[in-house]
Amino acid sequence: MRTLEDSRLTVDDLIAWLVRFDDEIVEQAGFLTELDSAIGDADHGTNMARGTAAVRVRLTETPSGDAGAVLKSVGMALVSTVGGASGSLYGTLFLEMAKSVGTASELDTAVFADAFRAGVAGVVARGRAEPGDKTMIDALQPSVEALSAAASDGVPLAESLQSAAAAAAAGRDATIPLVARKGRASYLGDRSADHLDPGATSAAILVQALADSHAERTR
Amino acid sequence: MRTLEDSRLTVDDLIAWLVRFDDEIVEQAGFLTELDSAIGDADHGTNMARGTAAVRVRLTETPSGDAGAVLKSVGMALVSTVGGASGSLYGTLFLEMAKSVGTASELDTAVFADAFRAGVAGVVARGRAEPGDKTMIDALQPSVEALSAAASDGVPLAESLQSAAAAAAAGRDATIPLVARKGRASYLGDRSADHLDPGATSAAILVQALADSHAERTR
Amino acid sequence: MKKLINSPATVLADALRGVEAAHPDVSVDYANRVVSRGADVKQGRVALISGGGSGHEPLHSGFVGLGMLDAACAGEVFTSPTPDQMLAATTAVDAGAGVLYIVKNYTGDVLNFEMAAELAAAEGIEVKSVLVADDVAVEDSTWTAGRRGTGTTVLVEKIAGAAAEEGRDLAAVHEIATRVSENGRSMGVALTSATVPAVGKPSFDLPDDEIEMGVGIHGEPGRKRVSLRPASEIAEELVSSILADLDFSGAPVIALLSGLGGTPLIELYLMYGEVAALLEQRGITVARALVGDYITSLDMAGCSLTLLRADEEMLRLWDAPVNTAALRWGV
Amino acid sequence: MKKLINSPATVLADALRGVEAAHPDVSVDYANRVVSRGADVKQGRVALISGGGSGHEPLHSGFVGLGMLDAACAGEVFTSPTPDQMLAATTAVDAGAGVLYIVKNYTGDVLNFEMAAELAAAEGIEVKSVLVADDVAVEDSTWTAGRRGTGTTVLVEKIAGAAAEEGRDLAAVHEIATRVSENGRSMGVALTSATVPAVGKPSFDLPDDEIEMGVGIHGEPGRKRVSLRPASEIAEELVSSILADLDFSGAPVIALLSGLGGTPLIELYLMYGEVAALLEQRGITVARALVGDYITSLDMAGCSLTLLRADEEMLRLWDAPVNTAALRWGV
Ligand SMILES: Nc1ncnc2c1ncn2[C@@H]1O[C@H](COP(=O)(O)OP(=O)(O)O)[C@@H](O)[C@H]1O
Ligand SMILES: Nc1ncnc2c1ncn2[C@@H]1O[C@H](COP(=O)(O)OP(=O)(O)O)[C@@H](O)[C@H]1O
Ligand SMILES: [Mg+2]
Ligand SMILES: [Mg+2]
Ligand SMILES: [Mg+2]
Ligand SMILES: [Mg+2]
Repeated sequence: MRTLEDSRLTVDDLIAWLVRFDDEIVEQAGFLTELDSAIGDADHGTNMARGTAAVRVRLTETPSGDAGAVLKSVGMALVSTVGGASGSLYGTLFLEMAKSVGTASELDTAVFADAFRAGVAGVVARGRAEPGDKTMIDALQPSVEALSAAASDGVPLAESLQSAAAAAAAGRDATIPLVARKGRASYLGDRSADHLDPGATSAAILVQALADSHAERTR
Repeated sequence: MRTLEDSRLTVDDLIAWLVRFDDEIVEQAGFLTELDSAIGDADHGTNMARGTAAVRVRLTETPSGDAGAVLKSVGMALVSTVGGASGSLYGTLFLEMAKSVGTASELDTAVFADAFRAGVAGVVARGRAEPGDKTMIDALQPSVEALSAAASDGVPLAESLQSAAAAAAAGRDATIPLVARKGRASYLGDRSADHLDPGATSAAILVQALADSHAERTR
Repeated sequence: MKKLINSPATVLADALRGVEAAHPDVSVDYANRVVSRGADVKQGRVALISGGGSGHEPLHSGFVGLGMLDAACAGEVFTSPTPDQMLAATTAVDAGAGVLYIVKNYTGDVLNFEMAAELAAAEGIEVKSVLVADDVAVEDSTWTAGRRGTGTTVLVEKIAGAAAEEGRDLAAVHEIATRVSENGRSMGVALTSATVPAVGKPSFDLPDDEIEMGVGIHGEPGRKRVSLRPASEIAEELVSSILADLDFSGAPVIALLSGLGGTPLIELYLMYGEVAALLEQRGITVARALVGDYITSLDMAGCSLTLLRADEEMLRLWDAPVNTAALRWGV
Repeated sequence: MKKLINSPATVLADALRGVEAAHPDVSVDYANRVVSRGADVKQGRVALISGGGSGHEPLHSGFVGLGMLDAACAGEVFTSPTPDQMLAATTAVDAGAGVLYIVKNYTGDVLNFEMAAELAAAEGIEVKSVLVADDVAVEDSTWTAGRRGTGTTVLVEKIAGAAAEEGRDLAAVHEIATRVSENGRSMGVALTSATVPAVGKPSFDLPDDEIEMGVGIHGEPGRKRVSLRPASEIAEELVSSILADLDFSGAPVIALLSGLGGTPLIELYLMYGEVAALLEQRGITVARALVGDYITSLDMAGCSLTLLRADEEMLRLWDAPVNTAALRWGV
């Protein structure tokens, strides 16, 4: 067990994050699918659960390597198992993070923040969604900003991750009133308002899982 | 208006009978179809209503001719519009009655009883059902016997027709406990018991319509 | 009741307009509700006619065309057509070599085709009939109106149609039709009831967790009502019921897995996968297979399995060209 | 939920077994969920690949074969397949002349096919994509992910498939595919919701007296929810919405009236009769028509209408031989 002063994410931390992400997704799959029933095609929970299960298997059953290798393997697993819009987008998030971190074996707040930013930029580039389009970007982008700000303010890692998670959650909630302009929900027009976006919800779960798994491991 | 002593069915009486049959079928179509839902294919009321409507049109919109011609025209109309098992059977009933009465223009009790017997014999020959098979025969055969008995006992026509109708009704009710051995209901096996047979029910309506229309016209 | 119709009374007439519009090759006699091959009736060839209640589409009108039926008579929904319809079809397609009636064994169809045959005979047209009674779900056929005619009808129409197209005479076409009829067996399963338009509600109630094994194509009940179960177990019951009824060993089989109208193709393929595996386990070789909606029961969810113990001649006739709305190959 | 399945998790794998069993001509790569033409890939010919979420059968696997697709990638139910599936299909069918991806415009399909194209390019395979976005129910396409791809996909696959079969090069096949895509328009109507197996209940609630006009093939909502009405009025709305979007005058039209999976053929023919009458009233000539289940949405009741403003070349390619599970003629 490490102390609170720990300010780096190790490869094991990344693995713990994604195992926890899988736990949360398993638990929330029904809820995510319900959200997707309301404004999509009722598969987001099933899609994500299929993906995180595959990620877990890959991470826990094969030797891990450096941070870049781990993140790439996560991205590949997501791309090849989730399907749908979210599969390529979450896959891109991790593949771009992998490129950003390269062969590092530990990531400090700033390096991780940069990687996260690169990942989200990849999602934007692939999906062409802008903030306010009622997509996962609405949770991811504020989360990136919060994490970068924390990093440049020298905030400790644990706290930085908590503020990234809080920003993601706030971004997620802010999708409720929005009218979707990307993804299936956009076909609903005005009827897409007053609903949480499923992808923003899973994105908030992703960031929260990191904050929580890190907190647990450094408790 | 004729008196109760009237002991012959005229061509107009036959027409009045079938118009009244149509009235009754229209009213009972839902019920007949419901009976057919339980042990058949949910079309007996619709079938009969289509047929009696066609009969009514033919009888009321074209010149009538002798009794044989009227009964033949009824039979042809039923054969060509009812469809299903009941169409050919009711059609046969009237076509055989037509043959039996020939060119007569009035039928006394005995002649009508013979014609009715010939008609029902035709139904049996075509459908190969025996009494107890839970079909229209279970209403028609006792009705024939009652009418013949009344005729040979010299019972007045009105009363004879009422006893024929009563026998048909009793025969109809007696189908309830029976297990069907002919028609679609037979596929139900034991599950066909405890249900009225739709065809026996429409057959009882047919005979009752004759008794009632005759009673009304001679009141 | 939610249906794409104008009114229950006009369903059949309105649907026939669509058939004619979609298939310029066939011609529709609206007064008699007869769908027949247009111009291509060949002088001197035996003609094939079938018919029955509507609601089983593509049976029968979808099988009118080269190598299959010459005419189909459409009754009201689930109600057999009438003798005058059949007679009109008969006089329309008879080319002097006689006519084969392909009749599904339901009292209404049997009686009406019988009357039609009498009328045709009176007009000097030679008619023979083949009765299809292939539904193994009806066990006590001595105590019933006999087995119902279901999926084997499609196979009789195809194979006898090819025989007629070859120019065989009526006796020979009747012979092969009878042989197919006698060697075909079917059984169906319903997950839901059909809703007859004129009735407006389901013909029977089936609880959310029950299915009807051995259902007929009009929703007539079958052997038993059982709990909803995996497709593999349903397939096992269909296959073993059929195999218990006729020895299929040592002969090539033509298999037809038909939807009942409300079941999507993905489920039909899934069921066929189970059926194929079971047959393989039992050493039975499927020589030809059809999966899709071929004989349906309005909007009923479920499927029926038909297996034909075929011989070389049947396979050859099966493979012969056919050009109809619902079955087409070789042309 | 009542379905002929073993378990929601195995629907796709189990159904693929049935596809392979029923159609010995195609081969199934289970690991990659790719259905492809078996042996008959012709060296040097452009290959066509499509794919998408499952639950739309016969789209796409039912259109693999001579004159149409070389391979179909099956995603989970209503979920686009993944780039690795597409790449596997690409390397399997590429014959050196390049590959055309036929992509329905859904974010998931678009993004995954994009990634696949990048991967294929990295392996030195030339890929072009055609996007089908034909659903006129999506009005404000600037403010959405764009129009959805529906029935025109079937027509693109058929016509581009015939062009590839003729030996045209990738640019030419892409050109005609694009032309078909741009000249096709569709709109659908749902009477009931589909039920996704993994979800177990209908994706949306539709009261007994309401229908969804302009529904998507995954049950995405359409223009509006209206009261249940006669087929003639529904047809009028579908036809006029399509005609308002593109000028169809003076050109032959290919019409596709597809069921959504839970609607019986008799209703589809009835609807097509209404559509044909409306088009005739407006002086539009239907040159070719298809009525049946071609692009479905699991067990959803309803239908979709697709009209293609065709030209002589499209008609000629339409009539070219095709031999697939769901579309076959000329061979
Ligand atoms: N263009 C896009 N950019 C970013 N996120 C998107 C985009 N399109 C959709 N999404 C996200 O994907 C989520 C839906 O994912 P999922 O249901 O798994 O895929 P699909 O929509 O293909 O069924 C949406 O809630 C939204 O957050
Ligand atoms: N072989 C038969 N002989 C006499 N009556 C029969 C026979 N088969 C059926 N019926 C009668 O026909 C009735 C059903 O008629 P109907 O529903 O109109 O025809 P279908 O059974 O063809 O749908 C049954 O209730 C029964 O009384
Ligand atoms: Mg979704
Ligand atoms: Mg009935
Ligand atoms: Mg009937
Ligand atoms: Mg999806």
